[in-house]
Amino acid sequence: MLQDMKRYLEVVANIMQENKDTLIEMDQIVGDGDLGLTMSDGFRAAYLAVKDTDEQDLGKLVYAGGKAMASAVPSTMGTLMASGLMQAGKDLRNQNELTNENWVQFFDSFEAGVINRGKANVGEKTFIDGIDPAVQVLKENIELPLAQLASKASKAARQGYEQTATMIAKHGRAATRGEASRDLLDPGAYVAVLLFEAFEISVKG
Amino acid sequence: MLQDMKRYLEVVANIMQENKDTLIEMDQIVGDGDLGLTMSDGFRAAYLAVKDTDEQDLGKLVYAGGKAMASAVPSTMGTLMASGLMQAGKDLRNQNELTNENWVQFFDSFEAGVINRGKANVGEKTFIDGIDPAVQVLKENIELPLAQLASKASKAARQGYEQTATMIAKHGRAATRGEASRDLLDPGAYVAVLLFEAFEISVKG
Amino acid sequence: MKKIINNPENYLKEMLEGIYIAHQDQVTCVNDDLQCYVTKNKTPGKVGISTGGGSGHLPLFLGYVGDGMLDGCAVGDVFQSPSAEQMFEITKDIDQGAGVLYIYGNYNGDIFNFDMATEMADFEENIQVTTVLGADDVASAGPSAPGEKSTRRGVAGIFFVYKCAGAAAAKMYDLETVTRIAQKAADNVRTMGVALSACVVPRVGKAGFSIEENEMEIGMGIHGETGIRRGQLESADQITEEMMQQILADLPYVEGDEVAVLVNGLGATPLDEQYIVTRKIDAILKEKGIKAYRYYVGEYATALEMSGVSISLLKVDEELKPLIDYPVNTPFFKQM
Amino acid sequence: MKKIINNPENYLKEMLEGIYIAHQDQVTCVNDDLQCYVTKNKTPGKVGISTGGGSGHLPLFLGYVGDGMLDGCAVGDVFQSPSAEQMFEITKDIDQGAGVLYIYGNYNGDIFNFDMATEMADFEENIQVTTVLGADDVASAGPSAPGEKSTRRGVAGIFFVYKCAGAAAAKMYDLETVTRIAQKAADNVRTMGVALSACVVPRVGKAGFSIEENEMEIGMGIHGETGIRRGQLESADQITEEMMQQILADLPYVEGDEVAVLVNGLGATPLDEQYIVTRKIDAILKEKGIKAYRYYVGEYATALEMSGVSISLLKVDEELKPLIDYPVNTPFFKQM
Ligand SMILES: Nc1ncnc2c1ncn2[C@@H]1O[C@H](COP(=O)(O)OP(=O)(O)O)[C@@H](O)[C@H]1O
Ligand SMILES: Nc1ncnc2c1ncn2[C@@H]1O[C@H](COP(=O)(O)OP(=O)(O)O)[C@@H](O)[C@H]1O
Ligand SMILES: [Mg+2]
Ligand SMILES: [Mg+2]
Ligand SMILES: [Mg+2]
Ligand SMILES: [Mg+2]
Repeated sequence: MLQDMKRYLEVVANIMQENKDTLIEMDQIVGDGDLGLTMSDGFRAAYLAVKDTDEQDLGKLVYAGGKAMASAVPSTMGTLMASGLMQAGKDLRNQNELTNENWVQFFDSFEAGVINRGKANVGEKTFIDGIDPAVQVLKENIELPLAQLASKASKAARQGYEQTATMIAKHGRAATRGEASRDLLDPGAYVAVLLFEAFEISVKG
Repeated sequence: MLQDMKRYLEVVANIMQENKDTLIEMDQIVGDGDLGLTMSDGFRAAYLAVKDTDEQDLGKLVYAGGKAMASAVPSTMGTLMASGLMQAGKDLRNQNELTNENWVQFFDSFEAGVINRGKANVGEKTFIDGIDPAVQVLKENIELPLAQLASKASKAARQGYEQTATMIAKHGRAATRGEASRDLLDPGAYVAVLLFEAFEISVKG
Repeated sequence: MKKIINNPENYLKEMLEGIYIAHQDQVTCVNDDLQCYVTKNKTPGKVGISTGGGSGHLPLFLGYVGDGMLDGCAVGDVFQSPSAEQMFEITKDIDQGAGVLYIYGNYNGDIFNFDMATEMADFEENIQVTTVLGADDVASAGPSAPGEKSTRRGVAGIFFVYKCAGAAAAKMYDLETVTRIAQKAADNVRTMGVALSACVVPRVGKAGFSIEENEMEIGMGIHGETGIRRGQLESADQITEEMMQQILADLPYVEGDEVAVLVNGLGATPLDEQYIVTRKIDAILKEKGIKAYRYYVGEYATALEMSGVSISLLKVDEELKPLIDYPVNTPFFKQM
Repeated sequence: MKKIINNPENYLKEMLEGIYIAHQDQVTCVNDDLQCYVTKNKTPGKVGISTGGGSGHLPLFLGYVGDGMLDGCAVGDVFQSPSAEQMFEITKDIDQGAGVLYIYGNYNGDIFNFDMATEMADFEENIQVTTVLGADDVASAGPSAPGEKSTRRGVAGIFFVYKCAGAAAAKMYDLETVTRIAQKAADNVRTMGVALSACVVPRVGKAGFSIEENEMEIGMGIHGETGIRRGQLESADQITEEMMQQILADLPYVEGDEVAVLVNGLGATPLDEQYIVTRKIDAILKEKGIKAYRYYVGEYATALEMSGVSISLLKVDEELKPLIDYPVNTPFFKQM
């Protein structure tokens, strides 16, 4: 049911809205403080672009959400998240159900899209360090009931996020802090945590 | 003795220096707060210009002090005080003693110089309201011993100054406040008070 | 006091040294007195125009010395008049044989000193000098009765007086005509400002007044003089509406008029906000049927690091329009 | 937050409307999208130059669109990149048949979007696009190893890249040459700044950081990014000395070099202080035997109402000098 993807994007939009101030504060420590605004506006735009569509192709639906997000919030994370959605959309072309396989594909492609645009590797204190462990867990546990799968992935994302407090930033504004960036948690990785918390909530029913 | 005029200008310079902050604060209420700086710098410049001169003409000596003040502090009150000194200098040309008559002439001409440049009348809440009553007292009591004369004039200047709290400002920045200026004491009139306090001190010996 | 300065006593001297270094191709000083600022470009037979006033308002006043505008500027210490002797030295330097016009703001200190300088120029050098005062601040006093001297302060609107007079002089009009045109511009310009924060005179070291975080003062002068209303900070549109109402009613500017508009930042207010104000001005003018002939937006007359803006309207006619359009090239202001 | 604005959500739209109103003779937008800002003046066969970036830095970036400089600018929201689609729309509009050069600051968001736009221009329209990044902030990172991408932020020094590339395009050089010259300017410019106070993004409503009353931060970025040293506020001469030391050592600039100098105010710092800094720069250059070819002083790249200044040096040679001297006429910057 494509309804599930719409519902997921709605929960994401809401959770970003709820965490707006947290993201602003986290980003103010390392960057310019815009992350709360871009994530809540951007995922809201993605959701609004698909909310009322009759589109039956899962891929096209997700791609449309990504394009809307790209235009709405062309910031670093905005463009990266848009690139993630657009890549997922391309790879889910011609699908019209949300099987476990397609959910795993969604997050796997999302990560690939972000890496393609941003060229960051695991361990460089970015969003990738939040999403990558979760995607591994999804792939390894694809046979589990969806709610369990989501909750396992969500835990992995949070652990990945917590690991960022041991890394040196190599990308974006935080990178200019060098060694001084080490003790800080990465706000982009926290966005990955929120994406999987939303996944957990949306599949719980 | 021209020494007496040098001494007077020295006491004036010192008293303006001591009252610098008071004048700044008073002027900040009605104007721009520069009065403390201009009066202490200006009368200092006047004193320094005459301090070591061999000039024996009282008028030329006072005039030189006025010109120095005009160049040093060309603010409203700076230029007015300079105009006062310069007029006094013109009118004391060829004198070389400080008799009671010459002291009275000094302050009378000083007032005339200020009025000529600034065109203010008595009762318009300016320096004139401080100096004018004192000059009247000087003229009426010219036969008194100098110390007594100075102390009487000083009291009159202070009374005149206190009267400014009942007047509406017609000149300068304070004038733009209209009726709202009424309850305030005029800082320029306070400068007149200081000029006569300095007179009292300097003739006391 | 949060300033990038050295000893406050050297503020003026060091600032002027910086200016002469950066713009040595265009300006110089008279008799090694840094405060006597003049253009290097003289034109025999041209009316000389001089201004003067306290520092702390850059690009006012000296910034308008250059081709198509002024010939000299006597530079005072922060918020203080320059001296009569300095004005006189400049007058001698810039007299190009056709007399000199003084254009400056309506402040006691400046008047007293320019009056002294006029006497000196007459007596000592026989140079003909005329005077036009900038007295455009609608907030500072009511309009003066006919024949009476204005008690209004001069603020940013003096830019338009310089602009028109400067172009008239560049076109080689005579002293009488240049003076008449300057007076016409002065008579047809009105300004109103709003301040959001105070400024600090370097030698004083602390602000002479304060404005609360949620407050503004409509009509505050560029030295922090009291305005007409202190109140809660309002929206850009509301503030603009209030200022425009007062300006438009004063001349008054009426339907069918054409105006040149100056939106001026007081120092700390970003250009962004000045353009938000511009947008609203344009809407108000359209509504009233007044045509905006040209917009100038930016910092033209500041008050150190004060935040706020002012709006000036100059009513233009067929005589003033080509003067407004005339090119200018000074180190601080250029028009092509 | 003390700003003259309306609803913060409308900040960008209203600011841009004000700009288009005031400068309608020179600039317009593409497809009714206010954020796609282009010059009205096209020259067939000329290389098109586009820039883009977040707002909050006026006159950067859009202020350099006009004769002798840039052809277009994609305008992002405050401190945010514009979108790839907007860049692409501008690219199509300003391509005058000789290809398009993108010059913008070294920020992730901008890079990601300009990269997307480059792909679109290639695939969809077959327009040849080249890119030169401004990465002049010495304080933001060490120099990059040969062949490695710079991790330095782009700040005010990009003005010189625009200036040289803009003049080269106006002289009708081809895309390869204009790109080479832009890269040469980018390679030869270094900047360092100091901040004395914070700034507030309108939609955020409070400062993202604070600087104590007696403090300064050397090397702070124009979005408030951490600099290299926070410390007690020092004198103008000391601050200038420290910044110049770091700049001069970096390229390095050596005896016999000629440099163009940009002294830039960050928004709230009066011009007076910028000239006090200029004076000290000149003394240091003289001492080192480096010749100041030309000074630019004023607000060229701001950070909303931040107070502070930056210094940029461009090493010039016989190829760059006439490009620096080339006239410019944009609504925000003019050179004669
Ligand atoms: N190349 C990259 N790949 C993946 N994530 C990145 C990359 N660069 C930055 N990020 C993420 O982006 C976050 C900051 O996003 P955002 O606030 O939009 O950037 P900025 O405002 O600094 O342009 C960082 O916390 C980091 O997780
Ligand atoms: N025309 C005038 N004649 C005499 N005194 C005047 C006149 N105008 C102003 N003053 C005096 O000058 C004082 C202010 O002097 P000052 O601070 O130098 O002026 P400002 O800074 O406003 O130019 C007033 O308090 C008033 O007493
Ligand atoms: Mg950010
Ligand atoms: Mg005063
Ligand atoms: Mg400024
Ligand atoms: Mg500014």
